[in-house]
Formats: sequence, structure tokens, C-alpha cells
Amino acid sequence: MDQNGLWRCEDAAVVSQQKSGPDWYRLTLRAPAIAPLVQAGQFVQVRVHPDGWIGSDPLLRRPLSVCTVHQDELTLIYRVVGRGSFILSQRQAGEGINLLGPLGRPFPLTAAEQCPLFLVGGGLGIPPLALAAKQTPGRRRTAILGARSKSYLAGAEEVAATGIPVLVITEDGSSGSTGRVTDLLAKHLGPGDQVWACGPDAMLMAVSALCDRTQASCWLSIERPMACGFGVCIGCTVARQRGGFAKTCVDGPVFRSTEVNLLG
Amino acid sequence: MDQNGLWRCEDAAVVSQQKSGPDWYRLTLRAPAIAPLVQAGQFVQVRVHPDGWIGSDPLLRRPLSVCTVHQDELTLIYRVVGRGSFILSQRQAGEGINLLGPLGRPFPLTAAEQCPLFLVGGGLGIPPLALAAKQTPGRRRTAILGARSKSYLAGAEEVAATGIPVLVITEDGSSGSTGRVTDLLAKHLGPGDQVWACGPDAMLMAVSALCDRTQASCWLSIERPMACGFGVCIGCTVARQRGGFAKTCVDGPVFRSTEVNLLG
Amino acid sequence: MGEVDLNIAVAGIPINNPVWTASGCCNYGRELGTLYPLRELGAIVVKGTSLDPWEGNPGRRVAETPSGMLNAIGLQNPGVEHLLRVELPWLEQQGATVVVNVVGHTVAEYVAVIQRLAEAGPTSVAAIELNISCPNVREGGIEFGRDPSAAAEVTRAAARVTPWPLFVKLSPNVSDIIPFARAVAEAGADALTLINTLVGMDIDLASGRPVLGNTTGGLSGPAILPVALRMVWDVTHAVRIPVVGVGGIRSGDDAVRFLLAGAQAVQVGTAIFQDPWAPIRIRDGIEAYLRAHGHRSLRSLVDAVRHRLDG
Amino acid sequence: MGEVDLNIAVAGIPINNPVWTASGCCNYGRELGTLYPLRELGAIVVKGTSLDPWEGNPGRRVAETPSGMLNAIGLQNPGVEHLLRVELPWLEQQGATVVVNVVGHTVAEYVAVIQRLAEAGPTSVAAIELNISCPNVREGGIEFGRDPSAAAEVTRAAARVTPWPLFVKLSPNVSDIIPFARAVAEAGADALTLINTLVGMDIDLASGRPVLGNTTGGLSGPAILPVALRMVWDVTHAVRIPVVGVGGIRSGDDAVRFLLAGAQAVQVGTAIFQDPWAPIRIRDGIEAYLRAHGHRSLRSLVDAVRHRLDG
Ligand SMILES: Cc1cc2nc3c(=O)[nH]c(=O)nc-3n(C[C@H](O)[C@H](O)[C@H](O)COP(=O)(O)OP(=O)(O)OC[C@H]3O[C@@H](n4cnc5c(N)ncnc54)[C@H](O)[C@@H]3O)c2cc1C
Ligand SMILES: Cc1cc2nc3c(=O)[nH]c(=O)nc-3n(C[C@H](O)[C@H](O)[C@H](O)COP(=O)(O)OP(=O)(O)OC[C@H]3O[C@@H](n4cnc5c(N)ncnc54)[C@H](O)[C@@H]3O)c2cc1C
Ligand SMILES: Cc1cc2nc3c(=O)[nH]c(=O)nc-3n(C[C@H](O)[C@H](O)[C@H](O)COP(=O)(O)O)c2cc1C
Ligand SMILES: Cc1cc2nc3c(=O)[nH]c(=O)nc-3n(C[C@H](O)[C@H](O)[C@H](O)COP(=O)(O)O)c2cc1C
Ligand code: FES
Ligand code: FES
Repeated sequence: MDQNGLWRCEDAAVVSQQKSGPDWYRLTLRAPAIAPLVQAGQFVQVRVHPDGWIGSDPLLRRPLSVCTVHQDELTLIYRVVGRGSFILSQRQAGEGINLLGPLGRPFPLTAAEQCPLFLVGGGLGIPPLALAAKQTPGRRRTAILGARSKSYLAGAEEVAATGIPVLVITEDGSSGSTGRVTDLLAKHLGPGDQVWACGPDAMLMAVSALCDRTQASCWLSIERPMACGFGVCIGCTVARQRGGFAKTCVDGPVFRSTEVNLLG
Repeated sequence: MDQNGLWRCEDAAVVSQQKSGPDWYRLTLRAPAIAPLVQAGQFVQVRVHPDGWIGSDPLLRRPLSVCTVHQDELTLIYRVVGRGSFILSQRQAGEGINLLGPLGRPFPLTAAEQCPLFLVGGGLGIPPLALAAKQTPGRRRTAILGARSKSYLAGAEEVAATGIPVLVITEDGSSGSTGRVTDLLAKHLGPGDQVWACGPDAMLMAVSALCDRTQASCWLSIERPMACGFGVCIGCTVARQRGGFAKTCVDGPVFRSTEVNLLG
Repeated sequence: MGEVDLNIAVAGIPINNPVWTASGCCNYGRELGTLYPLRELGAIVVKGTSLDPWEGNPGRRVAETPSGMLNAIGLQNPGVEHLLRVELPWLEQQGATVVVNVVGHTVAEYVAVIQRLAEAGPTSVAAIELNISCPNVREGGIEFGRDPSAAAEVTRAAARVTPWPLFVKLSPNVSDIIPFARAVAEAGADALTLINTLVGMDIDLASGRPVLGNTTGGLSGPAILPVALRMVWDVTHAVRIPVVGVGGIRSGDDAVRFLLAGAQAVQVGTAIFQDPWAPIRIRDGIEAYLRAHGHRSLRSLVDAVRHRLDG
Repeated sequence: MGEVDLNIAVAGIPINNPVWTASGCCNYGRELGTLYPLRELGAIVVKGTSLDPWEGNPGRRVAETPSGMLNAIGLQNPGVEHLLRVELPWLEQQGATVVVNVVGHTVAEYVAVIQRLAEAGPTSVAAIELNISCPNVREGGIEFGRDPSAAAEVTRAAARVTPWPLFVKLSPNVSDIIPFARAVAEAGADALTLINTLVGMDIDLASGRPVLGNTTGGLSGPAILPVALRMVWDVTHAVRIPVVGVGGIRSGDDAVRFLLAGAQAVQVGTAIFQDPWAPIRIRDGIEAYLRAHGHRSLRSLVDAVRHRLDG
């Protein structure tokens, strides 16, 4: 198979798989064709089945954001929410996992802006921010990470490991301050600042509204159910503010907040 | 779950799984609830998926005859022919495999007949004859086992291990004499003898015709695709000579040759 | 946490839980009865029963498909006299709630089965379920279930003679199921069961010929769940008589989807073949869902859905 | 062992292999084109194309089901002008064989799309495929595909204006597909594509509401293969025009089943989402089957099946 495109298909080898929280896992894969290409905010489409599995259920791949990249390895952090993620959590070191990727439009990494950059993540929105911190070395960054409680701060370690300042907030106060990421962001955000946010829709809408009020610019990484992940099915749409729909898999997952209407 | 019936459902543990021929495997399972109950000719309905697999494909269990029983362990010998048997072949020692069984009407083990008994098996019809030899200690038995060539004599070792005389025949002469089981059987069978045969339909029909000509009595173990394996779907039928259809899963798989019409 | 009350009356039949076994997937209950008491089932819908014994189809009868299976049993059954003489007395001993699925080639045959049952008056029978996916020999073999007026005719005739509530089981192989639901409701059906199997087939690669002896067969199992759920939804939004949902259900969550679509009970078929305890598991799964969602009873969920449908 | 010749002409279009990508599952080919040359595909059937751009449906558009998926894209597409200006010139450069899938709300809209294409006369276009599973706004939203006379009407109008062979893609959501096949064949269709998706739905357990923004969606993928295969079989036994099979195909063996049922080519849709190389794998699988069964060419298998159908 010819793979000269910008995205590849490869059987990645499981380097390690660890349960790292109540319901979330760290999965490191050796993926020499894909890992070096990944830009922060991009994702891979994961075939969750064992090697050689003959069967058609579950049918579709599962999209997971890349959390960190080290040479030819990449790490995914994911929560077990259904059968796909459950099956994935059963794969062990040495097994193969088929990936398509890297997919999607990354964060605006190349924009050489000088303003402060806030990386805001909630729950399973935190992992991609680790790569975002790593791939923006020239910028003044602060991470603001939230979850319902300490053990759900999946990926916070990876963000902290990049060395950037990290502010943590949990709903039950079990780590950092008590409250939600917007409570912290409101204290630090100033006009002209930039925010990259990843998390559930409700959080993204609150962050976006705060940015509007503060006159900060805002990018959102949006999750929508996907069938293909590479642009052919038009299944993963989000409404555009100017009308019509954008594909979150190729036009996103990262959008300027002013481009999209999460309720549309 | 209440399991007071004659058949049980249990998560058996894989004791060992070995590829033992070009396309066939020996699978030994610890199945304390089922193993002690098995009578020769009976089968188990095997859920081939890994433990906890969440998915609906393949949907149905796979019927496999029991080859040997040792205390709470049972051994299955099976050929990889499609996706179910392939998935089964990937299961490893320590994993769990869910079984229903023992199912089906066994060979007429309790009939205390004095005539010579020929156990005739072709290909994957050989394995259940090992248990048949073991469970008929008081009888004068001879096994006649055939396959296309030596490496396809799956289960012949288990039959030989029971200590009964074994005659082997292969189509290419790579083991024993050259030809088909009926060639050997014709040489030894006499009027009033008894034959228990298991193998492909074409072989069963040839054996049955030979028995008719020789005035020997004949029992056949018949394979039909099954949905349930325990009598509720009426999917596994074979035509009865007197009209209508019998279920191979509960009325069989072992039938008196005069009961059934394999072409019907 | 208190008990969740799973009792409900469907078309006047009181059942202790909403999970029934589907016709043709539990025979007459004897096999499942060796595993658990049949009283644990909301009801047991027995194999399609005809006036005289039916032999069924020759050749291969079942084949597996992706997340589903095809069957071409051909409604093999030993007939109504056998049911009355052998099966119903045993089922009565078990305390089972029995629904008799009735089949026939002509309206007169359907009627005769029900009349014979009515005459004998077995107390274990709680309802009649008309399987109208049978070839209508008088109309050149077109199914009763594929023509609304034929469906109405057989329903009307059955309603006239049945002393029990009448369920009509609809075929999904139609352009629009609503006219069928309306026609049989008007003709006197007390409740609807849907769906029966979709027509499908498989071809053998070696011979190039159909795998099943009957060429085509009925597709069942998880593969058809989305179609069944849509038809239940369509029908509950169009007619007022109770609906029993069936098609691909293999978990409590699957069953709850049908209840949320407006069904008052569900039937489990193909899932039994993989797991004979499936109906029990599904019942327990429904109970767990109700508890987690603050319902003290199944009635409370069913009423809430009805309210939404009416609103 | 010599080469197996996969060339075949379907309704007069010469194609170099029988595996096409299905409409709506390959967009306009750009994404797959980054992976392999589009000339490797027998043909590419582009996304349903309307006169003006269609926005598509709001809310959730896809959901997974057992061995299948539901989609409610709502035929989002940028319209025929965009196709002509942007997509077809690029497809022509790639040397792709293009089939344009056409959609409309009225007969006039279907006709206008084809006329506009005919006017521009792009050389990459090899055929038109009418998607008649669209709501017929003039008839109160009932699909063209659910009424044989409406299907015939739109086919007749399209046949009158198309300079290319006309394929009509039938809906499986009908009681009997044969009258549709006959009606559109008589109305001038050169070939038939079948099947489109089955109507299904899913319900969210937390909210109790439909998962898809559009309530119902189209069921595709392996789950529907047995239904598609049966409809292809029914139609090839009833009409003489060529049939292209589609529905759940994900391997060479699956594709061969359709060829054995009488199809002359196949389309691959949902399988692309799991494996974008699926069409290539399937083509190679067909070739391997032909070789193993002693066919020097696809034509030889297709002719053998035709002979059996005629016999
Ligand atoms: C671009 C992108 C990046 C993502 N990155 C991460 C990540 O880094 N870590 C992580 O834990 N999760 C991430 N998700 C969500 C993750 O894809 C889902 O949790 C996962 O697909 C659930 O699959 P399942 O089979 O376990 O659940 P099921 O609910 O059984 O899945 C059924 C179907 O719903 C889809 N689905 C379910 N939940 C979601 C969801 N939240 N978003 C999109 N589709 C969903 C599945 O893909 C599947 O098709 C991401 C999603 C997207 C779109
Ligand atoms: C009572 C009984 C005992 C058997 N004992 C043995 C044994 O000891 N060793 C052994 O190797 N095989 C045995 N078989 C055959 C074995 O069940 C099939 O080879 C197996 O089911 C194939 O499954 P698959 O998924 O690999 O093949 P697929 O072809 O992918 O299976 C598809 C479907 O066809 C059915 N099927 C396919 N081949 C057969 C067959 N020959 N008989 C019945 N159903 C079939 C499967 O169960 C499944 O439902 C037995 C069959 C029966 C009925
Ligand atoms: C093997 C088999 C036999 C069936 N026999 C009957 C029958 O006799 N009467 C009937 O109304 N439905 C019959 N059905 C249909 C089921 O009752 C049910 O409607 C259908 O299988 C869908 O449900 P499921 O997916 O849970 O199996 C049969 C189904 C199967 C699989
Ligand atoms: C996401 C999606 C979009 C589709 N869009 C169209 C379309 O625009 N026009 C059309 O005729 N069919 C459309 N279809 C139907 C497919 O072309 C095909 O007929 C159907 O999906 C069955 O094939 P499959 O199981 O291989 O996907 C679409 C299918 C899917 C899954
Ligand atoms: S997931 Fe298919 S286009 Fe985005
Ligand atoms: S396999 Fe179901 S009755 Fe025999």
C-alpha cells in the first residue's frame, strides 16, 4: 500500500498500557510512521480489536487525541466509557494496534504571537495540551486544568512534565483550588491574551464566553462522534456561525471560537 | 444462576492450547461442572470470544465434540475453518472460555452388546471416538481412522492412547494403508457387527451403505450448522427416513443410520 | 433502596416483568425450564402453532451473518393438538404465562387454531399472538403481513373468536408499517408485536448457490435492532394500542431503548442462542436502569413515555 | 498463472475493475486520492449532488450499531456548480471514472442537475446515478423511492435529458423491490444500483431521546449485507438490465457473493471508514477468487451467472 499522503496507516506496537486512574488508561504505542508527524491537537483513529480479529463489531475506529510524542512513540490517554474503549483497555504490551493518523487540524502552533497563551483543559480534554505545551516553546504559556476531583486529572502529569506553570482546580477541591476552570481563567485572562481550550462542550462554551467578555482570542478543540475521521462521511459536523456545517475531523477538531456554534 | 439441569454453563479456564497439525488445534480446558458429565458423542457450545468481549460478531457459539475427559478437564480438537475457530485458536492458557454443555444424545454407550464394535472416524470426525473408546471398556472395539494424509489425523493419538486396536488409512498413503475408511471397514466388518461412525456426510453415507450390505448395525454422528445447540431453534435438522425432521442437537448428533436420511 | 416493581398489564394481561421470550426461540420452554423456573419470564411465546403439524423446510436452515443470523425453519411445529395435549399442561405446571403464536395458510386455518384453543380453554394461556408473516396460499403466496387489507382480514376473523387478548405480530418487510398497525388495530387487535425478521439471504462461495435450503431466510439478532426500534417508535407515535418490541435485544440497555420508544414489554429471541439466561439478565438490567433513574416501578417509566407520546 | 482480466462494461461504461466507492462514503475522492491513485477504483460515485448547495442536518449525524452504523447526513453537498468548477476538473486530472449521484426534491430539480452537467459536458463523468431515496416535496415528503410510479416518473424525466448511461439507486425500505426495478427499467434506466440504507434509529439512554438530530437515519454496513444480497438476487431474477450491488461489503468474498447473485459490479461504502484501502483489498480479493475458481476474467464469471439466471 502506497502511503505518501499526509496521514498514514500503521500497526503500532503496544509499548505499555497502564490503568492510571479510576477509569482512565495511559497507552504508549510505537508508531514510527505516525508519531513524528503529530502536531498538538491532532488525533489518531484507533482500531480497538486484537490483531487479526475477524468480526465486524464494533465496526468503527475510535478517535483519540495524541497526548505526548517521544521519538517514534506516542502516548494516548483515554477513559473507558463504552465497549470500544473497554476493548482497547484489554490490549497488552507487545500486541499490535492499527492506527490511522495523524488526523485533523492542529492548534495554531505556527502563529508566532507574543501574547500570553492559556492552555485550558477539562477532564479528558487535558491530554492534548501536553503536546501543545511541548510544541510552543517560544511562547508564554500557563496551563489551567480542571476535573471533578484529583484522580480524574488525566494527563495533568504530562502537562506538568513540559515545565510550564500549571494551575489546577477541582470541583471537590481534592487538588488545587475548588471550582471550575473558568473560575481560574477569569482571574488571569486579560484583553489580547490567547486561549486554547479542550474539554466538554459546556466548558468550551463557558471559556468562549469568558474570552469574548475579556476580548481574548480563543481556539476550541471540539469532539463529535465520527464515522471515518478523515473527511469522507460528513458525519462529524459542528454548525458554523456563518451558516452551514464544518467537519470536525478535517476542518477541526481545533476551531477559532468565532467560527463555530456549539449549540447549532 | 441456577444450574440444576443436565447441562451447565461455565467459564472454563484454558489449560493448554497447541497447534497440532497444519490447521488443527488441541485445546484443553478446566471445566469442573461440565467435564465429569460428558458422554462420548456429546458436544459443547463454545463462546469463542475473549473474556468480557463486548460485541455481537461472531454472534453464535460454535459446537465442538469432546475428545477426551480427564477428571475436571476436557480436550477439544478442532480445525480452523472460519472466523469462529480462528478466534478460538488465539485464546491462550489462563484465559476463560465460556461453555454450554454437555449437549446432545451420545453414542449408545449403555447397550451391553457383545458384538464387535467398529469406531470409524474421518478427519475431524476422529476426536469423539477417543471418548467412545474410553467409555466402552467392556466391548471388543477396533478403530478405523482415515484422513487425506498423515498430518490430518487429528485425534488419532488420543484414540490410540485408549489402548484399543487402531487401523489407519490415508488417501495419499502417508500413514497406514492407502484409501478410505470404507476400504478398511469392508475387510473387517461382518454381519451383526456394530459401527459407530463420525465424519463428513459423504463418508457417513458410504459407511451406512456398507453396513446395510453387510447387515451390521450402524450409528452415525451427524454435524449440522446450529444456532442454539440445545433444542430451541429447530435449525439443525436432518431428515428422518419416516418423514419430518429431527434436531441434530438434542435428538442427535448420534442417530441410528436407519433413522435419518442425510440427503433429505 | 426499595424493590423496583416490574409488574405491568399489557392489553389486560398481568405480567410480572416485561421480558418475554420470542416465538421460535424458546420452543415450548422445556429446555430453558431446566435452567431456571419459567415463572421468571414475563411470558413465554411458544413456537408458531398451526392446525395440523408442519414439517418445516428441507436443507440448511440457519446461517450466521454479521451480528445476526438467518433462519428458514419453515415454521416446523407439531400442531395445536400436540400443544394442548403435551405442552400446555406442562407449562401450566410450571406456572408459566403463555402466549400462543398462531400461524396459518388461510384465514380459516388461523381461526381454527384459535377456536380449538378456546374450546379446550387451557388456563395457562394468557394471549394469542398472530404471526401474519405466513404465505397466504389463497392469495398466491403473498404474506398476510405484506398487504394491510389481508392483515386486517385475518385480524378481524381472529378477534371474533379469541377469548384471550389478541396480539398481532407485524412484518418489517414493508414500505410503511403505520398503515398495517392502523389496519390491524381497527380490525380488533388488542396489542402489536413488532418486529418479525427481515428477509435476507446468503450465498455459498464454493457452490455459487444460496446457503439456505429455502433460498431466503429471516434475519434476526443485534443487526436488526435499529430497524426494530425505528418501527416501534413509528407505531407508538401513530396508534394507541400497546406495543411489544422485539428485534436484536440482548441487554437491559437494549430493552430500555424499546421501552423509551414506547413499548410496554419486549421479547428476546436470538440472544437466547448465545446465552439461555439472556431474558433473566435483561430483566435484571431493566430493573437496574429503573433504579438508577429514580423509577420505583416499570409503570412509572411506561407512563412517562406515554405522556411524552401524547404530549 | 496469468493475469485475471477484471475489465467489464456495465451499461456501456467500460471499467477496469468491478469495485466502486459508494456515494457519500468517499466524498469527491480527494481524501482517498492521498492514499492511492483513484484510477485503482473501478469508478468513484461522488456524494449526492443537488442543484443548489444543501446544508445537511443539524445535531448528531452518525451512530454506531451492531455491525453497522446509522447516518443522517441529510445529503449535505455544495451543489452541482461546485462539482463542475472544483471537483470534476481535479477528478479528471486523476484519471478517475466518475459516476455522479444526483439528488433533488422535485423531478425538475433532478432534471436540472443532469441538464447542467450535460451542458458542461465534463469528460470524467461516465454515468449518472439517481438517488431516489429523497423526500419528494411535491408529494408531501414521501420518498420517490417508496412509490413505483414516482420512481418511474423521475427516471423517465432523467433518461430524457442524460447523455450518459442512467443508473437508478433503489431504496430497500419497500415491501417488494421488484415492481420498482421493473418500473424504472421500463422508464429508461440503463442499470440499477441497490441498495441504499435501511431506515433505523437509536435512542439515548440518558435523555430518552433519539440519538440522531434527524430522529431516524440510514443503516449501513455489514449488518445489512444479507438484505442487500437478497434484493440483488430478487432483482437479477426479475429484470435484464445490469445491477450494481452495494450494502455491507467489506471483503473480496462479500463482493463475490453479489457477483454470484447476478451483480456486474459492487460499491463499497461504510467499509471505507474502518479501512480506506478496503476497495483495493476487495478488488484483489475478487481477483484471487476468480483465479482460484479457474476464471480468466470477471466476464467469464458474470456470463456464467447470467447463463444460470437465464436458464
Ligand atoms: C477528535 C477527538 C479526540 C478525542 N480524544 C480523546 C482522548 O484523548 N481521550 C479520551 O478519553 N477520549 C477522547 N475522545 C472521545 C473518544 O473518542 C470516545 O470516548 C470513544 O470513542 C468512546 O468509544 P467507546 O466505544 O468506548 O464508547 P461508546 O459509547 O460505546 O461508543 C459508541 C460510539 O460513540 C462514539 N462516541 C462515544 N463517545 C464519544 C465522544 N465523547 N466523542 C466522540 N465520539 C464518541 C464512539 O466513537 C462510537 O462510534 C476524542 C474524541 C474525538 C472526536
Ligand atoms: C455436533 C458438532 C460437533 C462438532 N465437532 C467438531 C470437532 O470436534 N472438531 C471440529 O473441528 N469441528 C467440529 N464441528 C464443526 C465445527 O462446529 C465448525 O467447524 C465450526 O463451527 C466452524 O466455525 P467457524 O466460525 O470457524 O467457521 P464459519 O464457516 O465462519 O462459521 C460460520 C457458521 O457456520 C457454522 N459452521 C461452519 N462449518 C460447520 C460445520 N462443519 N458444522 C456445523 N456448523 C458449521 C458455524 O457454527 C457458524 O455458525 C462440529 C459440529 C457439530 C454440529
Ligand atoms: C430460529 C427462529 C425461529 C423463529 N420462529 C418464529 C415463529 O415461529 N413465529 C414468529 O412469530 N416468529 C418467529 N421468529 C421471529 C422471532 O420471534 C423474532 O421476532 C425475531 O427473531 C427478532 O427478534 P430477535 O432478534 O430477538 O431474534 C423466529 C426467529 C428465529 C431466529
Ligand atoms: C455516511 C453515508 C452517506 C451516504 N450518502 C449517500 C448519498 O449521498 N447518496 C446515496 O445514494 N447514498 C448515500 N449513502 C448510501 C451508500 O452509498 C450505500 O448505499 C449504503 O451505505 C450501503 O452500503 P455500505 O453498507 O457499503 O455502506 C450514504 C451512506 C453513508 C454511510
Ligand atoms: S468523521 Fe467522517 S467526515 Fe469527519
Ligand atoms: S441447534 Fe437449535 S434446535 Fe438444534
